[in-house]
Amino acid sequence: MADPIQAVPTPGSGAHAHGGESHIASDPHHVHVVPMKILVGVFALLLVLTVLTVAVTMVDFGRTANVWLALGIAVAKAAAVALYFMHLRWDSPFNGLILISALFFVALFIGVVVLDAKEYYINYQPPITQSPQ
Amino acid sequence: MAVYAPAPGAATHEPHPRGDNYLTHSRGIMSWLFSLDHKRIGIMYMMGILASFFVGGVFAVLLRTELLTPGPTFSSSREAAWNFYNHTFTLHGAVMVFLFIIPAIPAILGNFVLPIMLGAKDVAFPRLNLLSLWCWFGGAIFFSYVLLGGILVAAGLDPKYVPGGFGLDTGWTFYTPYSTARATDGTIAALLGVFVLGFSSILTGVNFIATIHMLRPRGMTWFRMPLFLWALYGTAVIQLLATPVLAITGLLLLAERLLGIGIFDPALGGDPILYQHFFWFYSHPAVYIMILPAMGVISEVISAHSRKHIFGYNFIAYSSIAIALLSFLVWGHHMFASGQSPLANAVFSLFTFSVAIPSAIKVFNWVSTMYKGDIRFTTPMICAMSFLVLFTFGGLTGLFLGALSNNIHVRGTYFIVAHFHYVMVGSVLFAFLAGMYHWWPKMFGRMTNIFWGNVGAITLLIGFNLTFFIQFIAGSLGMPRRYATYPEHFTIYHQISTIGSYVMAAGLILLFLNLLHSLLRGKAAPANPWGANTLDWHCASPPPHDNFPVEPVAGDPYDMKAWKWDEPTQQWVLDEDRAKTVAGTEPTIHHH
Amino acid sequence: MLKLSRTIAFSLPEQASTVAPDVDWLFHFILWTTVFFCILIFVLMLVFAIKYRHRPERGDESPSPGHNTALELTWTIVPTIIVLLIFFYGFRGYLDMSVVPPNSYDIQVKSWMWNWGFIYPNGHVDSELHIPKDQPVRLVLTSDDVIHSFYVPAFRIQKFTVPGRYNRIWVQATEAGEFPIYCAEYCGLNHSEMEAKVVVHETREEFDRWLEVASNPEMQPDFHPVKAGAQLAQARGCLQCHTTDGTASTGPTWLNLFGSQRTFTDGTSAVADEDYIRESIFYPARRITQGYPNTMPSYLGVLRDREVDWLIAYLKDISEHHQGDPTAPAAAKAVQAQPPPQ
Amino acid sequence: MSELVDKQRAAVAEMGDTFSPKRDHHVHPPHLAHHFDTPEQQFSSGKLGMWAFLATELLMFGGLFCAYGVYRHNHPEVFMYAHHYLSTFWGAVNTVILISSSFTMAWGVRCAQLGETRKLVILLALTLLGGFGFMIIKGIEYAEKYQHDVWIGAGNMYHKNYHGDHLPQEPPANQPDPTMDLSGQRAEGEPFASPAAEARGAVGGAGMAFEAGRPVPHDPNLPSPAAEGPQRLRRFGPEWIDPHAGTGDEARIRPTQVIPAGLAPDVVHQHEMELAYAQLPEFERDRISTFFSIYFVMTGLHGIHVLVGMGLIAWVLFRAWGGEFGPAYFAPVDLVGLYWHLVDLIWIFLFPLLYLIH
Repeated sequence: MADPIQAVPTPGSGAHAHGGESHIASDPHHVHVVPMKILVGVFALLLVLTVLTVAVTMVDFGRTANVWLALGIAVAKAAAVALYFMHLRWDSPFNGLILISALFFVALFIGVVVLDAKEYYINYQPPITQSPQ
Repeated sequence: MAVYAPAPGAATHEPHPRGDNYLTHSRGIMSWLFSLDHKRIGIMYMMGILASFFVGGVFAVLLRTELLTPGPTFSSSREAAWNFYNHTFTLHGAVMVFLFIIPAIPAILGNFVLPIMLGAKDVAFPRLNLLSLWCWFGGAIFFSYVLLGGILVAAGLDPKYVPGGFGLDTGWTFYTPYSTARATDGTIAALLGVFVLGFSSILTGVNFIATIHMLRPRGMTWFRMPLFLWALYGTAVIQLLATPVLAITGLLLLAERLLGIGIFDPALGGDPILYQHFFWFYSHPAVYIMILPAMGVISEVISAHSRKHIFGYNFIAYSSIAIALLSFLVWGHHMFASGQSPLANAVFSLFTFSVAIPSAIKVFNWVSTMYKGDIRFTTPMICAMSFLVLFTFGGLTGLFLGALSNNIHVRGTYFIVAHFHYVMVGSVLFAFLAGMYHWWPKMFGRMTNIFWGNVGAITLLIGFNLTFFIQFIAGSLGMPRRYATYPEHFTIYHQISTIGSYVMAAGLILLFLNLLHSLLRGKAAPANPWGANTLDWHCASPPPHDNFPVEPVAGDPYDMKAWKWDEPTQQWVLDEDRAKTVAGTEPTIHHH
Repeated sequence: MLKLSRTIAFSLPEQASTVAPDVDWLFHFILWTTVFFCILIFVLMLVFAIKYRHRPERGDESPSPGHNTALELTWTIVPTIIVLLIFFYGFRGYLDMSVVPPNSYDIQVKSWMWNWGFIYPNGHVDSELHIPKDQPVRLVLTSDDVIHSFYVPAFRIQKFTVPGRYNRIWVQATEAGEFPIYCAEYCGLNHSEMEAKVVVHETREEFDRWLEVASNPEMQPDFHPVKAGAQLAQARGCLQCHTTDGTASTGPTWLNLFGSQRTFTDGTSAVADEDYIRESIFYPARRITQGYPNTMPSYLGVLRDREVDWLIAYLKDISEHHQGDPTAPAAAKAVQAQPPPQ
Repeated sequence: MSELVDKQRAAVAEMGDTFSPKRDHHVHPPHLAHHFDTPEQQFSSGKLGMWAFLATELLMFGGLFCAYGVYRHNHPEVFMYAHHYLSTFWGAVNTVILISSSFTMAWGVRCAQLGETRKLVILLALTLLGGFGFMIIKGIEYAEKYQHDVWIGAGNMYHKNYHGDHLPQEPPANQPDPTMDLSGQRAEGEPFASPAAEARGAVGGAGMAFEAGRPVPHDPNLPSPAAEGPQRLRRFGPEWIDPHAGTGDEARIRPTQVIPAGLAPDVVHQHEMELAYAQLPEFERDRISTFFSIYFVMTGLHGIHVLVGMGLIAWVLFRAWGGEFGPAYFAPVDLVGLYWHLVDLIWIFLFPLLYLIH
């Protein structure tokens, strides 16, 4: 839950403080412009990580290790995109909360189902087919 | 996309004289179909949803009649009779769940009431709102197609003339592999319908969350929000997080059926239990999409018609959110007998019980709200009290099903049928009716006839218990559900149940005729017929096109004393001074 | 009398398994909890409704509490304790159901639309579940087509039969007698007729005797190869694909099949004699009758030679191309007449 | 305060309908809907709404990742084997393309905020171009797979109900025409009908009908596959064809061709493939088609999102061309940007999970 006060818009003051067109043209303080430096930096980082993720598959760290490594890199890339390209870093924290909770529920879903996945084929037997001889 | 920043030039109807209301301020069918007014959208939802409720009800009566005797009732051949029954109970379930119960309260009452209660001019994204209405109708069209095809084929039309399939005999749960390998092709159309309806639900959720966050006027802090809004907020959260999984489940099921992708169909190496996980991850929270708004309505109605401040506001508010979140941790309790690991079963059983607690909190608080009240036996109040009875019983019988060892015995029997009808139908339906009768004057500016309303409600209550209480007994004796025929010694239960269903139908007809009557003959309603203090009662009935000419200032929503009964005018009038003192100050209700 | 008592009492089916008493105890515990709270809520509600109903003469100055933390905590904590208790007993009971005792007797349960098949350790397939009393029996469940649910109310046990996997439950009967088996998961057209019965034998010896006789029809007093063949066709599911009334199904009908001229997918043809029947039971894929799919499984190593002989005898009996021996028909027709095992 | 109220009264008095332009011009800045009070409020509402919607997108793909997780968890060897059919090269190229377009999008938002319309238009165009590039490469990948019968569901040569429908008329040289051992079942046709087709016949049918695709007797006491002797051990290579083809049900589900040439330029040698295939347990081989089903469903759904995103970008591009955006109003650019980044974000996970299995 976002902090009530923060979440309550104050429309009166809104229209009050800078009513009409005038303020619109002037700098909109609710906007954060991402510096070019950061954009380029993030872009470079993403490219590097892409190369890295391909590279690590060439090396064998053991099956599970490789999976987690690949996922780790993917998470890092995703975080970079979300924080900087998607402005989350400067955005209202509640939007971040939405993303986090969405990921939490995805994790919950996958977690529980995969936790139980072993049950499914633990006693699997191939369908027996005829032997034409 | 345009909805984020509605551009000018979207005017859909003529300018109009002042002083009229949302019903009259513009004319013509187009002014409705393309209206961005949340109130009109709510009304259009009402028409569609009530229509599908009627269809679902007809199916209910038909299938109960089929069960009047163990043998075939409607047709001479057993096969035809069983087929008829299977299609009927499936369509009854699918129509009622997807087209009626899930959207009923959020889409009708939520759309109409939420912005007014909040003190806003509209929902955050009016166009998205309209889109979700269209999505609903889109989904409804798919179902109508399935329905029509089924009827035509039953009437002897050659199935090959019904492209995309006819009828639906999978049960509303679409369990694989039956739905992928065996059932009629109506499954395909139905799944598309479910998919589209899912979008309607998601868009509504997005809208409500954004509205409640961004459009609260001065003074409307989180803890001055009426509890109905808290409930809708919780509902929206579930709609957002659960419905997409239903969408993807539907897509995978379609792909499985049309292409044979081998994810759910064991014949191709798929896993039917995985499907059940997918399905229930949505469909259990969906149960709370149904019941949460109902609880919200009850909070409003009981407090308003007892003329009494709601008891334990914070606990009710928090319990709504708690239920919304916990509802995601319990889906596995639909699969206790499916071969899920005992560990998972134990965990799911535990969480299932945890949901019982916030529900119990709510019930106790509602009852305490009546304490020292000034109770009016209006139709909404009668419905709300019926809700208390049915929800208490429905909820408590959930304990049998939550308990693992008992669940194994009663799952898949009439016990579970009775249980979820008490919760999903008994409770939600009565809450829905309570809400309809509570806000009807606001919607149409007409009062309803209290006497006939109460008669209808009580008839419905009796009929309901007649129909479903007996099913608990049949179920605990081991009468499996979805049976077109049954062992002789269960006949008596089924007959009582069937008679009950007729009584229910009578009660419902009475209730809706009464609403119709009020439209035509009902006496004009004042702005605040109940003397309630939530903002929706501060604007005229019916509300003007943009709700509040002057932005309202929110006070304590349950401060009934703010309204005094004025003998000469026979109306509730706002006690200005008191309203002022409360407004703008922090609500006193939550520090204790 | 029993019927009457059932129709009026909120009761449970007869207890016929070791787990049933626990389940029922918990059931009644929850039942009385429910009754208590329902009455509590209803009474409070009605009392308030009547006591505080609107009366014009009474002004609305009555002080009305909006909150009471002590109360809130009470009705948060008390229900918590109760549900935790219920969870505990429910879980304990469930463990008893799912942990199979080591010395249990294995029977495999097969389900298909809309029949049950029970496969005993000696390979005998029967349409009824027979188990000895006071002996833990492990049931290994699977399905051939869609999901079904094996449900025996008297035993308080239920489990899905899922295609592509095996589910397990166990039961130890405490009562001799016959109890109904239902399918409790919707499985299509005749779901409601997918019933079978479980027969609990008083002693292990009695059960073994039954199994021996059942798996060796010769030992039955009124044994006749034609009748045995008919029963076999029933129990082994032959009649799922082969009709005996002349209508075509997944496989060719058996009526008048024996001795008839068969044409195969490879263009060749032959008369359906004993050799052909035998071959198509053991090596179905070798010669496929035209117009029929190559889906019949091989019964090599499944059917014993004399069982095949009985089937052939049965086929002869229902074929006009072969003048069967006069003693047979009555017996066979009798078997044919009876509906599939319920 | 009262002056504010008067202002609002005036506004209301002017109000025609919800979005009547003349109303907007009187009391509101352009693009400000009547039910919002300030552009800030409207803008943050839009963002909140968009994020809520993105959350639903995540949950939707979550379902697919769940299916992926379960099958990879249960059949690791299959995933190991089958992912060789995917071209790491193309996957990597697509990743770079998508990241770049994400970058240009973010840059575009910046330009919109600063009112640099011309740059904005160019950057949006570049982003759109990236989208096209991505889809074209996906198209190439799909086309190659389709030609070689590595297709979704029953169109996959490892699929039980495989018909060989998608085979090119002229089978590539050095590969025998797989239809040779399919002819047998082609003549019969019926038993290998898709589940849907089967269903029509089978509603109310008997149990055995279910195994039309693959017969299973009611009795499990048959000799196990291992015990059945050598004819079940199959080599995997172009030059060898099963003598029993057409007799059993398996000839039709066994591919007789190697990895389609050019599908996986960087990795696979036929030798490895043979080993990999031979190492697969008999029944696991039937799961290979599942991998491709998951691959096509995931990338397909993602592709649809890319197309939608491209549509939106085109729309924004059009409006940007008209010079609608500037510091005061750039919500559409920002929100479409969010959506586009999400599409990128999902691909960031798809790439390693599908192409880079080790």
